[in-house]
Amino acid sequence: MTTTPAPPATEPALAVEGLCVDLSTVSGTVRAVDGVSFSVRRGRTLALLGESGCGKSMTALSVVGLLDPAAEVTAGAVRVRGQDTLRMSAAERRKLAGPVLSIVFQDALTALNPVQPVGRQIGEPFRIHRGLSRRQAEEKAIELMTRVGIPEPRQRAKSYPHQFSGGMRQRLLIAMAVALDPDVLIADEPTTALDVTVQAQIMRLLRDLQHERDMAVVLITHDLAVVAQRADDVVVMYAGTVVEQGPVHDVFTSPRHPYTRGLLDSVPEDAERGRPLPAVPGSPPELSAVPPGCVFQARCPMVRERCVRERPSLRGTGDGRSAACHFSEELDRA
Amino acid sequence: MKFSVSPAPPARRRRLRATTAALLAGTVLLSSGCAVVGSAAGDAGRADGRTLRVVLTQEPPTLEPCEASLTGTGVVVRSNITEPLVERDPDSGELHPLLATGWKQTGERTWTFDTRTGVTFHNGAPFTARDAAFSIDRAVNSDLACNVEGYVFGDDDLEVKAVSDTRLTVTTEQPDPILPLRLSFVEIVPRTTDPDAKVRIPVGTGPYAVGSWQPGAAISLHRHDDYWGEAPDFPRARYVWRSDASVRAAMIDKGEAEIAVALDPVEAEKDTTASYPNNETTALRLDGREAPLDDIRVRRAVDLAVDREGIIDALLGGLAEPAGQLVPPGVVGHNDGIEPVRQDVARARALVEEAKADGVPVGRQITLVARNGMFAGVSETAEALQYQMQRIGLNVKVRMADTATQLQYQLRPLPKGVGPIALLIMHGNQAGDAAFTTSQYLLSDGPQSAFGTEELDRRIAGAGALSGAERQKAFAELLADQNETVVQYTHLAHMSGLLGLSRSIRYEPNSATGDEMRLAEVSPAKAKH
Amino acid sequence: MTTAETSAAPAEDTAPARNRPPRWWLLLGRDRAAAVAAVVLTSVVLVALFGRLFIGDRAQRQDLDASLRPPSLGDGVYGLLGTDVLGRSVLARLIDAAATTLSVAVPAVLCSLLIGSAVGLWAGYHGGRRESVAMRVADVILSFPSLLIAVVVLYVLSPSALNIVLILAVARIPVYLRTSRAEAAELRSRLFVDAARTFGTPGRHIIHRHILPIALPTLLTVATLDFCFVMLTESSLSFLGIGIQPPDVSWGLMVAQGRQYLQTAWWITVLPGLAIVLTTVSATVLAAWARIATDPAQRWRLTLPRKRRGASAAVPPEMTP
Amino acid sequence: MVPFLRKRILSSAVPLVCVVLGVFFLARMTGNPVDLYLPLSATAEQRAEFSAAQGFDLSVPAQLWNYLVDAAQLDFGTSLRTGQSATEMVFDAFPVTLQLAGVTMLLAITGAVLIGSLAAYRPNSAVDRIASLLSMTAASIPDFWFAVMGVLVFGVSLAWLPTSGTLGGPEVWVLPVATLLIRPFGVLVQVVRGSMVSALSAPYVKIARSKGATPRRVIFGHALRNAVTPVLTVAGDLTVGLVNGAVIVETIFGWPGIGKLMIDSILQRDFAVLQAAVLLTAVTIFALNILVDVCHALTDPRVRQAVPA
Repeated sequence: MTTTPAPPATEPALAVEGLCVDLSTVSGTVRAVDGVSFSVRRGRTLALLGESGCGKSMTALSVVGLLDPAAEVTAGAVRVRGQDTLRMSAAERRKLAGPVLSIVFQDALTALNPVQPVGRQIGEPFRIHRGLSRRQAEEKAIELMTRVGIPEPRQRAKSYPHQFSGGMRQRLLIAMAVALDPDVLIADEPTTALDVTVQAQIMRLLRDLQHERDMAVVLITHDLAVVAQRADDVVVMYAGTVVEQGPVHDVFTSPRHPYTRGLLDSVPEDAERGRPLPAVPGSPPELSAVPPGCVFQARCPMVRERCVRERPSLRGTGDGRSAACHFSEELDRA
Repeated sequence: MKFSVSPAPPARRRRLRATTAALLAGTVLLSSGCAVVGSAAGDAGRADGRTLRVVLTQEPPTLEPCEASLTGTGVVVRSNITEPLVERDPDSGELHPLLATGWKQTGERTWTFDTRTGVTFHNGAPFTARDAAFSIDRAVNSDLACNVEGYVFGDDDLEVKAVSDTRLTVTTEQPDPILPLRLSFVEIVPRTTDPDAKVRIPVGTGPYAVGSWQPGAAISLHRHDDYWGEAPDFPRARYVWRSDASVRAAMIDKGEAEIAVALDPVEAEKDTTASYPNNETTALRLDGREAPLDDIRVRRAVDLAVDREGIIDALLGGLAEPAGQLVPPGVVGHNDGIEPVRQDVARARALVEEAKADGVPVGRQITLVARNGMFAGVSETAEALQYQMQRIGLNVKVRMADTATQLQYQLRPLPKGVGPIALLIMHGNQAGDAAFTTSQYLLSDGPQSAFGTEELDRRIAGAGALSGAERQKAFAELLADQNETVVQYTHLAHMSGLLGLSRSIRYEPNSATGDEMRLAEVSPAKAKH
Repeated sequence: MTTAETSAAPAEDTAPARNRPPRWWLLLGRDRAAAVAAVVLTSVVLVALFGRLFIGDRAQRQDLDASLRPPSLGDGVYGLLGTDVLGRSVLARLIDAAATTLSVAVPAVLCSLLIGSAVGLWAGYHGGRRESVAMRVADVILSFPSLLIAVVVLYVLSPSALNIVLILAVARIPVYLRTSRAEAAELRSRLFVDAARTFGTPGRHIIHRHILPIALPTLLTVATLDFCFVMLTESSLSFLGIGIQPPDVSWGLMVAQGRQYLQTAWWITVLPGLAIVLTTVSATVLAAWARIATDPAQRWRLTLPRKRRGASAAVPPEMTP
Repeated sequence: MVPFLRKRILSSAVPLVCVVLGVFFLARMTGNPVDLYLPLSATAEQRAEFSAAQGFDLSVPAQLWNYLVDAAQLDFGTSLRTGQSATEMVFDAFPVTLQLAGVTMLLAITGAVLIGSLAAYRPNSAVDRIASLLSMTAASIPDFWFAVMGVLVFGVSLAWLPTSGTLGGPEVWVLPVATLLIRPFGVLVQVVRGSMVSALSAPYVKIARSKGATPRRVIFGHALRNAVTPVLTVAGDLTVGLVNGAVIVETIFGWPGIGKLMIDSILQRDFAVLQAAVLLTAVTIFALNILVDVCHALTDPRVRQAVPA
């Protein structure tokens, strides 16, 4: 059903270039996402890391075209299979939704239609894109449910979302998202609402499915541990901009942005999972009041006069890494 | 009627009018030519020129002839479906033979009636004196609790005997000089009618027979081919009912009906309406037992405060006449010398001030009770009265009541503990004689009177014993006296009814039209050629 | 562990100004219809409160000679909208009626809102027998046609404004009772209510602090619709002759009394009808606006630039077929 | 579903008895009808006779006992006004109102779902604004005023429709149904719009779109069924409220329905008919409420599951 062939493994499955998203508020229009770029290849996992409101979810929603009407993409490109989805017609985009791009949300209860049996919802992609009959789609759904570990899938296919536990619902949502073997799976905080043991199970399931289906995964999270364990590359976002990106191991061992550094420093060695910590003193700026210079200046321990005057651009720093700080070398040396 | 949901109360009776004055030319114009054919269809059937369509205010509760003294029933049944032995001319008040050809008093308590021959019922059976005897017996002496029994006969039974096929005798317990008048209310039905239960659809001798009754929708009549008298012009008639006056008027405008009863005065200027004095008189009955109305100056002030002409012109479409007494012209006892009181606010105010100075609590709240649907414009009239009374320094509140509630205020025993009441009443003199009015409304303990004086009671008793010109003079004087010394009533107006009549027909309404609408008197209008 | 959250509560990415809700007048300014509605409603309330101070007895002053004068500029301020059949100034009566109408509608709605939602929340929160008893009572009230009860009671107890308020309030209680019971029943099983219960918070505190705020927007929307219902029912009662009694006057009474003059004097009945329509439409518009403005998940609708409102909306551009 | 129905029906029994008792006592509070049914000039003896014949001379509890004994044998008495059996009168009038209300609600719901969805699809668009304004206006027009206007404009001036009445083709239905329709329709459009707007912004709609579902599939396959619950509740309440509208419509257009019958029997103190009519209406309203609950259960699995509890 797809119009273009899957890209070779060396080509990125998803490339976001200079994405800008404006948000209308009562007090005026603000830029919620400002020039975000990243790319991810099949089989690889990219983590979008940042605090709430940093624009990571909005980036993800722009990629799959599910932004609220209050938000609008004003610049940039989202390339899959060599095409820019932002310049496609609605019908063309619908053809990509499912077989190429797919998304898993955080709150599985509201993300599943409460009045439809889950089997039908999971089978729906097959009916939309493959033109299967309702019965055939249901069979496919049962296969998927088996795969994601739902016990007694044939009976459970007729149940409704409220009859499942939180973890099971998340599995159902994942089953639906991977139904058509998408090139790219975007997972928007997929485990936030779950308790710790279930979180681990879901992350394992995601990893297994990724390997099995050779998908590119974009993992949106604020959990450093998840990033460290699961991701290959990381993009750290702050106030709508990318402040640092690169391979997870490199970035975490030697951060080149004071914000990343602050995040990492705040993690005690024997940190207990799930305990919220004040990572960096202060809070991010209101989007309507982002300063002209460096976005992080207000909280930066090494802020200087230049930071107030001039916004640092995201510069390559070698080894496939980049950072948006005038003084990243100082951090590297430290 | 304006407040259309409250239907005309069943308690409103057909009136025995012995009026002498012919207010209207009662000539029925005979028709020729074809009727104007309207285009619109409606509930009342298509305008085909052969069906007379009449729109009433409410569905008749029943067509049982012994209930024909109910307005809702009588307007359909009387003289159309069934007929009595004797009928009253609504204009002259004289009795005319109908199913009886003659009658005379043959004993102190006995009357003898000769019945007409050659009359057949709708079911084909011939009418005989036995049928008449049966009908009177059934209406008056049975356990049916017929309305007509309570209405004209009281508690006494009649002894009825058919002497032969054409003659019957009626014997009363007490001598009764007006028995023929009473019997004009008894509609004649065949002997085969159920004597133990009321019927809904009667068989009679009238010019029309009931074809069908679709409950809630329509009653259809068709011409009785073997009718003994002159055949009516319209072969069929059809009754429907709408409680909203504006809808009834609209049906005439649209051509969905030929006759509509009880239109609003707003419609009076149209040439498709005809007004007729309906012998009703409206007045405000002041309860003189309660302060401040117990002071005659206050009552007189109320009388002076009312702007009768203004109310009639603005609210009643100019269709009524200002009244100064409870009986309209034509009734025995009507006083031609009484002028309706003219509004004089200054004098009224002065009277109230005077009473106030003497310690009368003029600030006490007076409740003005009126009944929804009593006549078109009643609530505005009540508002006008309230305002006019308030303007002279009284404290008045209006209460619009439904029929049952208003009757509690109107009939003895009067309600207690409700404060001073000014009750808006509408009175139709039924006997054509002021004695009926005075005994009900003016006696200190009259069933519909709030108070009176011993002097007036004595004069009423005295007048009732007189006859002829003396009687007229005595009643006329005592009516004037009530206005001078008692002032229980603030008279408003002698009222009129308003009928909607399609241009395609000719009909002259008379004072009985509201109770007995004779379809045989309706004829198609002459078509213009 | 390890979280980049600075605040414990997860906030929405789409709500930038999450620390404080935007000023309400800014939101009002963003919705032109709501702004107009607010102006209309404010003027109606002002007229109802203070109008009588200016008109004196003008609303009652009759002049049978000036009956049914059409609206004109020549008869001074009070002749502007014509006169009714008793020659009273329609303008003065509209002003006078505003106060009566609101003094019937507002207490009636408030009474039923307060009683209905209090009982409903209590029943829904506690459940069990209390819930079934409350619901059966609601069933009984609902199964009496309210207009007929009004007719019976008003004829028996005399039709005063107070009785009308009482009847309308009682007749509408079940609506709030059911709505709030449903909300409370759903919320009582939620986590935060459970938590509060575990800490030994008394039931009425939980209802007041946790359940009421969530149920309130729905209840207020119902109340606005009811405001309209109450005015119309009062008008129907006047049609049946048992509404507000003269010399008091309400818009409903004016419409009912004027309807027979529809063909000859339209202004008597059309103008008060217009007043009813304007007031209720304004109330509904404002309620819809308030509902959006107080709901953080919906507030963005008001923040759309006007040019894009018509084009896009709940469903983004690619959703349009 | 069966135990659910049984439970609902059983739980309606007590309120029904309350309704019967309530209307009995309320009716008695309005006074003895004797004045209405006898001529003003009737004698005291005749009044006493009438009261005795109708049982009004008994104490109220005794009257109630007689009524209940008769009612248990399905005898609801005889009309004072027409002499017919009250049951017969009520069953004659009931179908008229039922048909009127049925047609009205059918049209109101269909129209409201179509227009409300259309408006909700693009909130704040011109279509939405116009639909909302018109529906709000419709919901705030006094029904009797609309009826009288309709008669004058469409019945008389334009002569497109009959002014009133029940006999004739479909055209006689237009004005009564339109009058009865305006308020439920206006309210329902707003309710449908509101619940469709929130359904369309729910996360499961986003997920459906992320699966590549077409707008039609999103609206009719996902959103509409979720939006239907509040619509059903309000539609149920509005249907109950139609009895009020029926009083006005039947009065103006001369339809012999239960609304007019009830108001007439109140004004005429025709207790037997009033009691029978209110009882039948109450039973219908209870049945309607149960029907709404069943519809809830059919459309929402969460309700269905909660039922046995």
